[in-house]
Amino acid sequence: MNTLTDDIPGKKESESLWGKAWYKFRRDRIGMVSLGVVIFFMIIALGVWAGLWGQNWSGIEGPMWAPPSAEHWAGTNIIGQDIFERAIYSTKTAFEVGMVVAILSTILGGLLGALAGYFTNTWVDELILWLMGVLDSIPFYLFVAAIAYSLQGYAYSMHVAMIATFWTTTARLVRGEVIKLKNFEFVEAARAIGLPQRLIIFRHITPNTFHILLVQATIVFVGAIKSEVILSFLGLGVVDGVSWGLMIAESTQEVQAGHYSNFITASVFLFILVMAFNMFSDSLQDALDPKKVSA
Amino acid sequence: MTQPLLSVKDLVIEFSTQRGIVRAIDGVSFDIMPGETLGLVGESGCGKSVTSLAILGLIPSPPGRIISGSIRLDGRELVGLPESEYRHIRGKEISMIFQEPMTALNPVFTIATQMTDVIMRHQGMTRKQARERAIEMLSLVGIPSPGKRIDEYPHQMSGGMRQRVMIAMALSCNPKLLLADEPTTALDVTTQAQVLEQMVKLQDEFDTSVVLVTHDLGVVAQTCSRAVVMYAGRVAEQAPIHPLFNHPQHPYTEGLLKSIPRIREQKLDELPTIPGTVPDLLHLPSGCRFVDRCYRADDACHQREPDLQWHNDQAVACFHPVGEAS
Amino acid sequence: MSDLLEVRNLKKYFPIKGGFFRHTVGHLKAVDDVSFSIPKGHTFGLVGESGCGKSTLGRAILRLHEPTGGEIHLDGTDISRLNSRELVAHRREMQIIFQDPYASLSPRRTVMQTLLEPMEIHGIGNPASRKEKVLELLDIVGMRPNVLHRYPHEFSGGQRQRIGIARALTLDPKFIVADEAVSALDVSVQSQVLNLIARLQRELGISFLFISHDLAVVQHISHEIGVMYLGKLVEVASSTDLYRKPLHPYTKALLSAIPVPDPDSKTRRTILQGDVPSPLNPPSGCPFRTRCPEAMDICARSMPALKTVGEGNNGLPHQVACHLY
Amino acid sequence: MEMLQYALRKFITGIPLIIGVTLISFLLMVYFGPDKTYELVGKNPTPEQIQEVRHQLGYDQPFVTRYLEYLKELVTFDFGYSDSTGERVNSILARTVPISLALIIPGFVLGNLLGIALALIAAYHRGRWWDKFIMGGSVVGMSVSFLIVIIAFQVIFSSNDGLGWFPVRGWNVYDFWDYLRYVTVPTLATVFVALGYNTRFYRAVIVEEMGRDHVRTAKAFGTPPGELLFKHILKNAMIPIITRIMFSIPLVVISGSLLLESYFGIPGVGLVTYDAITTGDQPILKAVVGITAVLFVVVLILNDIFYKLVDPRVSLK
Amino acid sequence: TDGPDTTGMKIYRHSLNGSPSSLDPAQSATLYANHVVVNVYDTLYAYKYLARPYQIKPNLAVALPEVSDDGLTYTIRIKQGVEFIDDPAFPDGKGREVTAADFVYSLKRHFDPKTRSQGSWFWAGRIKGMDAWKKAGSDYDKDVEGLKALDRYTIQIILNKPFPQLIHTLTQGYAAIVPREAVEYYGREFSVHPVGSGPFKLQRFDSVGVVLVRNPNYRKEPIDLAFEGYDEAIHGKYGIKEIDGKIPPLVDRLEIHFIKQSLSRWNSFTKGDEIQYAGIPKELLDDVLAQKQPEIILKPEYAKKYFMTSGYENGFVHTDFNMRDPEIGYNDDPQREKMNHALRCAIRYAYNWDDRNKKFYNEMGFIFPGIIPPVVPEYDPDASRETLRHDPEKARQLLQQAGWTADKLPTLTYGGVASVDSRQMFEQFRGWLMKIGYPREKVVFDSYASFGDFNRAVKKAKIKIVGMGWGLDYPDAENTLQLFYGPNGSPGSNNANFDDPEYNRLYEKTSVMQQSPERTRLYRRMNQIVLDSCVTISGLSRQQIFLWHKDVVSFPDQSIVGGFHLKFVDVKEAQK
Ligand SMILES: Nc1ncnc2c1ncn2[C@@H]1O[C@H](COP(=O)(O)OP(=O)(O)OP(=O)(O)O)[C@@H](O)[C@H]1O
Ligand SMILES: Nc1ncnc2c1ncn2[C@@H]1O[C@H](COP(=O)(O)OP(=O)(O)OP(=O)(O)O)[C@@H](O)[C@H]1O
Ligand SMILES: [Mg+2]
Ligand SMILES: [Mg+2]
Ligand code: NI
Repeated sequence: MNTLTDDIPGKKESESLWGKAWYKFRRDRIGMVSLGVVIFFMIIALGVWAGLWGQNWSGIEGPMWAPPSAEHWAGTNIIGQDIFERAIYSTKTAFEVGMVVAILSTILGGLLGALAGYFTNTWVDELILWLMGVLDSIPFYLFVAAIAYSLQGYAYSMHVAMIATFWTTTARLVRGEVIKLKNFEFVEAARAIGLPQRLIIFRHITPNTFHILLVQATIVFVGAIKSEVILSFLGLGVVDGVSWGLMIAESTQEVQAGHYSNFITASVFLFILVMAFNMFSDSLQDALDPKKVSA
Repeated sequence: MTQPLLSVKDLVIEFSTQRGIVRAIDGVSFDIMPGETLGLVGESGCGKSVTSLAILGLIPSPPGRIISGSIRLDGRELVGLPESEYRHIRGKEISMIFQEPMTALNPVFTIATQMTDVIMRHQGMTRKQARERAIEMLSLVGIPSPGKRIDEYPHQMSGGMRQRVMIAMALSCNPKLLLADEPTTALDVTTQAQVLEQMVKLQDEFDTSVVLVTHDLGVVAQTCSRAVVMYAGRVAEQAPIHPLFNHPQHPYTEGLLKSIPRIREQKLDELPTIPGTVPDLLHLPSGCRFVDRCYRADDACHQREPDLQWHNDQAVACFHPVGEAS
Repeated sequence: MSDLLEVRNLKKYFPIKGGFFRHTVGHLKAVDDVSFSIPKGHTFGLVGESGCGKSTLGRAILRLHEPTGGEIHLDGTDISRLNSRELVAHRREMQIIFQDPYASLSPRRTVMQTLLEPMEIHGIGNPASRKEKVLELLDIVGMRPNVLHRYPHEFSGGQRQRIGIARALTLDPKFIVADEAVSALDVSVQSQVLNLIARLQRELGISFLFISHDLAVVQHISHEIGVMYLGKLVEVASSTDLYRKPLHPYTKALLSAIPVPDPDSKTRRTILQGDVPSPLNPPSGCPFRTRCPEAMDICARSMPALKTVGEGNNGLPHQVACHLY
Repeated sequence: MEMLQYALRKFITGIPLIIGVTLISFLLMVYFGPDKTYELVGKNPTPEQIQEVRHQLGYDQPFVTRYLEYLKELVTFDFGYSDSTGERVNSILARTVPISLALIIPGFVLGNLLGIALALIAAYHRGRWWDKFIMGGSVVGMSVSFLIVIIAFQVIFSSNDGLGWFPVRGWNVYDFWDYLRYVTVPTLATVFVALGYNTRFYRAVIVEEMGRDHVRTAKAFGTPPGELLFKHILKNAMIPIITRIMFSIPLVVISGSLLLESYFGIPGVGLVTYDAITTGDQPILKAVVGITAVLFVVVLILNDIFYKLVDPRVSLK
Repeated sequence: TDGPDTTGMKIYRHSLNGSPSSLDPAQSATLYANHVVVNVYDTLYAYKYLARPYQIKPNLAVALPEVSDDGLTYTIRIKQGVEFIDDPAFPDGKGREVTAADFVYSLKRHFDPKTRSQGSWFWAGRIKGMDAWKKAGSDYDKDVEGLKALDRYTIQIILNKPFPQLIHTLTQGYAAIVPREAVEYYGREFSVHPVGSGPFKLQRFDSVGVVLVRNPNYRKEPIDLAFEGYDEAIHGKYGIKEIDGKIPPLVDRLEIHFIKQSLSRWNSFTKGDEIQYAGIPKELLDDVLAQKQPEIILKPEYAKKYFMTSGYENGFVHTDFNMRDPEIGYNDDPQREKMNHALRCAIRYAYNWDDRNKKFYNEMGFIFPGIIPPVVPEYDPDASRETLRHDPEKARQLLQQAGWTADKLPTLTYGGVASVDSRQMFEQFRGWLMKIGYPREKVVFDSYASFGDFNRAVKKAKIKIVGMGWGLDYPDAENTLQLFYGPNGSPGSNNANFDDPEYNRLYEKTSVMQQSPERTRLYRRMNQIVLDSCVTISGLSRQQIFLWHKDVVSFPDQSIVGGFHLKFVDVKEAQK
């Protein structure tokens, strides 16, 4: 009497949504190339971190403003430091800033966004919305400056400030998505079996916002790197070490005097990474778009 | 013999998706006579909407593409017609009503704006004349105090009313052909009955041909004169309404008819079913598309796809039609 | 025959916020004073137009919505008075199957995780026995074990609906609410699922509250049917009685509006005029009077109570709320 | 009337936001901000003198007193005198805000208008060559740092090494012609950078809108492409567009553009604000933060009212 | 265009690389503020336009002060008939006459806490009765014994002990004469509404510049070039001669643009008439100059268009060790204190003055040992240059001898305001230290986003190594020697917190002495004490180059006081 079948159509490719997304992503040529570039930069950063290269960014090696040569690929800066070496080391700084800010602000945004979305119309939501509104309306520079002062000399003050301001966008997106999701029947089903709210939120709802978080993290990553450039220019940025922002800040006076090396090297590094990351982020978004995944 | 108003011949439509090329319509042919109501039935995903969109030249492209076949309206070929010319056919000669009354109307314009725009465009009237015409149409579809309601926004109306507005709008330019893509699926039974009745009445009045797309055989039985049963992108059976319901020839039609829950004097212990599910268009079985679910299938069915065979005015795509010894 | 579920004067009002300080200015009476009971092993069908409060009623019984008033007795316990901890324990006894096969399964959890979760939460059995139970359930709903590690999106609507049913069964409930469980399915699949539900009920003796807007479906599966209109039950009768001898004008209209898949059918159709009134400001007296072809003066003045007007062939009373009777 | 009542209620509910913003900012300023004292003491101060300056600045008052004082200032709209120049804060703002607005508005307007125009073109040709070209361009625009653009544009357009068409810096504006001369290069830089983000955002909005059912309906009734795009799609897309534009207004009005002002030597409010931040000029900061917060709440209200104007479904309740 | 109604006006457009925040004389701590203050207010004395070394001349005063024999009582007479500009602050809107009481009031203001004076340290503890007056509540109606107007035009100052530099302090912006009416009328906004009796009056002031216009009622005193120190050999080529006998101010409108970015400033300067005066950005020096040493010569294409002068600044840059920090300065443990001394000296040997000069001062700075810069008469050209020697080998040796190893070395915090330059200077410094084996992680840049915060850290003695610059207020080495006087320790001006008994004693002794060979000898002895203690790495006086358009008649100077030359600036053509 049981005439039911369970032929699953089209199950060849992969089992999970992530698998599908990866499958889709792999076919996106621009996405793959940009991912390649990002990975290349990441390897550079890891190498610096592991001490393989880019170590001699602070030593005074050459003369002032030496032109590019076999010894100094991108020449030297005013105090005789090797520009290429500094640009390489800055890759690490950029990833450090980007990673720390992206990961932490995504976690914070995801968490608070989920709570706000799940508890809409309660004080929890009101409170979180209030906090977001407040943080969004404080001028960014005041915030960064204040935190930079409050954590004087602490190497991560810039990071803290960026996290504190960047998480709100993520949280708003996640909140919207969670509001949508919590009206789905599977949430009600979870309640019907007596699942505690904590598990409903974190086991059933938040996993469905991971695609947003992932894409948002890449966007924040780029935002962090770009903000670092401006903050460093204003003297609120990286405390120790060197970054592209600092290099550009150093070079702003030199450019019109015809010393382009510092400016170009840092700008090109920055531009390529940011561009690759933007394109990667776009492709990732396409690949993870649930509308498109289920097609 | 009269000329068909619309004639669809060997239509093939493909969609390119991430997973591969989907042939959503694979050699569909049917004719519509003037004044006739043709039902287009079949389960979800069998290609009903795509077919009707193709007639209006609205297949989203990309990803969709008409690969081959022809669609003729009054003898005029529509496939490959440039947009600028197609525009003058849409709304004027062929109109369409969509399934979702909630979203098919533009939420930010009043009913008046949306209707008069259409009428002015196709009938060359002034806005004032167009407005009068629109009010007249609204009262025809049974909207109370149309002069007032015409200035409302869609969200201020109920689903049934919106659907009636759609019908009024669709008929306002006296089209020759009305495509109705599941016009009542989203409505309650009582509202559905109201809307359908209204539609039939107006169709008589305007002498319009109608293609009624639906998955509800009950609706077809009560409104259509002829029906096309589709299965997975192909026509399974095509017949006037009486033979179709009384003597279905395709096993799929037969199964479909049987498995519809209906109010019965004597309750059945178990409803008859068609086993299995509709195949994925990307992974069709070889041979007949219905072969996996067919109780009459044999080797031949696994090897070849049956073509549509005409017997009088009834056509079926099956090697072993019901009624033949299997 | 004893009643497994007894609902008395159940009410569910949603507050309407408004005014300067967004305080409650009124109530939307989604379920207004509804009473009925379901014997063990029976199916109670609930029909009515969209928005009339069917789902709200189902959910209020399971306390997925907190009821505004009334009592719900399930197997002797008053569900409406349980505190949240006791409620969790009682959730084992009542479950729900949802309408939307796409939205009702957690998209990022495998079938296995979905089916194991209820037992884990309630601490039933050990991992091995749970697994066994899951396999058994899959067999009951007619799926093969190789689906266990797949995700919902890899299944068709009918298959998902079966997984949903299996989930509802994991805790061996006595009572299940099936909220439009087959409405979203294609006809050919709909009957498969309906057969499955009917079989489960026969074999496991579970009581069902079967919600649908499709009278034909309800008639097929239910022992007894309630017709709802604007938050109120307007007619309750055994399924055969209701079809043979509908009393309430609304039920009549509903029945005649069903499109019959038979071109020769000659039923006279009662086409209702007008639209369902908004539950935000329901008409005075009988809520149906605005569309009722047989409305009388009294209908505007008083709301008719649900009263028994006779007994059907299988011993179930026929109740109707109409001034005509 | 309904509008007015709504606005009033919204404003009242906005008060916690204003309190939050001012409280947190003020906390940051007072406890974590720079200490103005040490800018004001001379080269060879004594501890007593330092104490005197702190007293003059009110730093020795308890926090609560100072915060209440701040709220009073906000309500009376009188923020006292700058701790640096001694000028009235109100007259500083009255002097600098118009300049910042004059500086920013052309770029802001052009950036948004061009963004929408390009987005329409890209969305209309979705998936085709034009779309790819515009979107490629916008990724490039998004990837270049504003700082780099400013430096490059100044060298290219203004300096004698480049084209030398415009003044290098300054804001000597007495007539419209002056204004054009001074505003062009900053505007070009702003537009260049904003265009990337705007185009992308607006395209996404428009594409989403194009996929809606009612657009298909309009097409099915023979609506010509222009009308479809500009009437049906654009009006529906207005909500996210308005939101984006509205919410950038408070920051533009009050924060100006620090980078532009400092690079082009323009005496706008951005520079004043930034200097106030880094030197801890609290009266100015209090004014800027307070006004920003109030503006935010106003924008919130205006935004809802615009919604209402654009979309009849939105009710103000 | 320069706004409405400038046709026919003579306009001079000056530029500065920074901006003043306040125009209140009591707060005119910066060069930038002085540029405006001395041009809108009068001071009793001023420096002569052209005479170098600087010479003081009477300005509002009639003559140099009469000083009593004990050096304690000064009597100064001022000119009659000088009037403040018309201003609503005065009862009838008409400017009234400047009197001796105005000077008394102006100086008393410094001792009123409400004034937030930054210059009171010049006179603190020196004027008889002033401290008591302040303690009693700074009531202007009460008299101060040491500061009185004897009559309408006579001022008397009585000192507690001799203060030979007093007359210099009276040339400063701090000592400018303000009317009490204006101070009271404008209150806090007095700082942006200057009301003075100087050659110009203020028209506009914001963060990017000031506009001053001629004060039509300025006293008519024709220029006597010979008196101002004109020397044909030096000044002849600039065409200054033609202003002889003219009555200042010579221009109708004086604009001072504040431009921090040096390249921006340069582009503006070379563009045309946007600004008519600028320095040369260090990045462009090689492009603009044909020769740097020994004489600075412009390339012909620039020489054609611009005039140039140059000179050493009245001040110097140095790097101090914070002696209050036990890890590098004084320590209770004498052994450790010795080690710290060695460490400081080693760092001084690691310091490469030539490199610094080359990279940050265009190889044009003047390097000298100690704290007496070349612009003061006490400078010793024959002093030993050992302490300026860059010798990493010696440094390493010193460290080794004192028992320092890489892991024992303390972490050095090098403080600075976050700016590209200070950061690069730090990196250069760290580079040198790394060369003597100092681990990179142990040399840390302590950056502060504002001068105020940096200053706070310095005044609280929190930073180990501080890079500093000192601009002389007046050309007397006393002004730099006080930087190492023990009682001036933080929060005072002695940032190194140097506290040496002998030095302190000598300072106290010399501070009351008039200039003499004996005083010079003692000054040099004090210099030696500082050098021997290795408390500072010092010093370098920066070369300054000034460029101006050839249609401007000027001899710029911004070393001392700042801007006092502007009233003598003339332009050849009026605005068309
Ligand atoms: N935009 C599209 N992109 C890709 N595939 C599409 C698209 N539109 C339709 N299809 C394919 O065409 C097939 C037929 O779709 P169609 O919408 O015509 O079904 P239908 O019969 O109208 O079903 P329903 O009853 O659900 O409306 C579907 O299986 C789908 O895979
Ligand atoms: N959470 C809620 N808040 C406020 N009103 C609600 C809520 N849920 C339902 N309602 C209202 O209660 C009424 C009954 O809704 P319910 O979902 O029970 O109807 P239904 O009969 O199940 O309709 P359908 O057939 O469309 O599922 C509706 O008018 C609905 O708008
Ligand atoms: Mg369809
Ligand atoms: Mg429901
Ligand atoms: Ni027949």
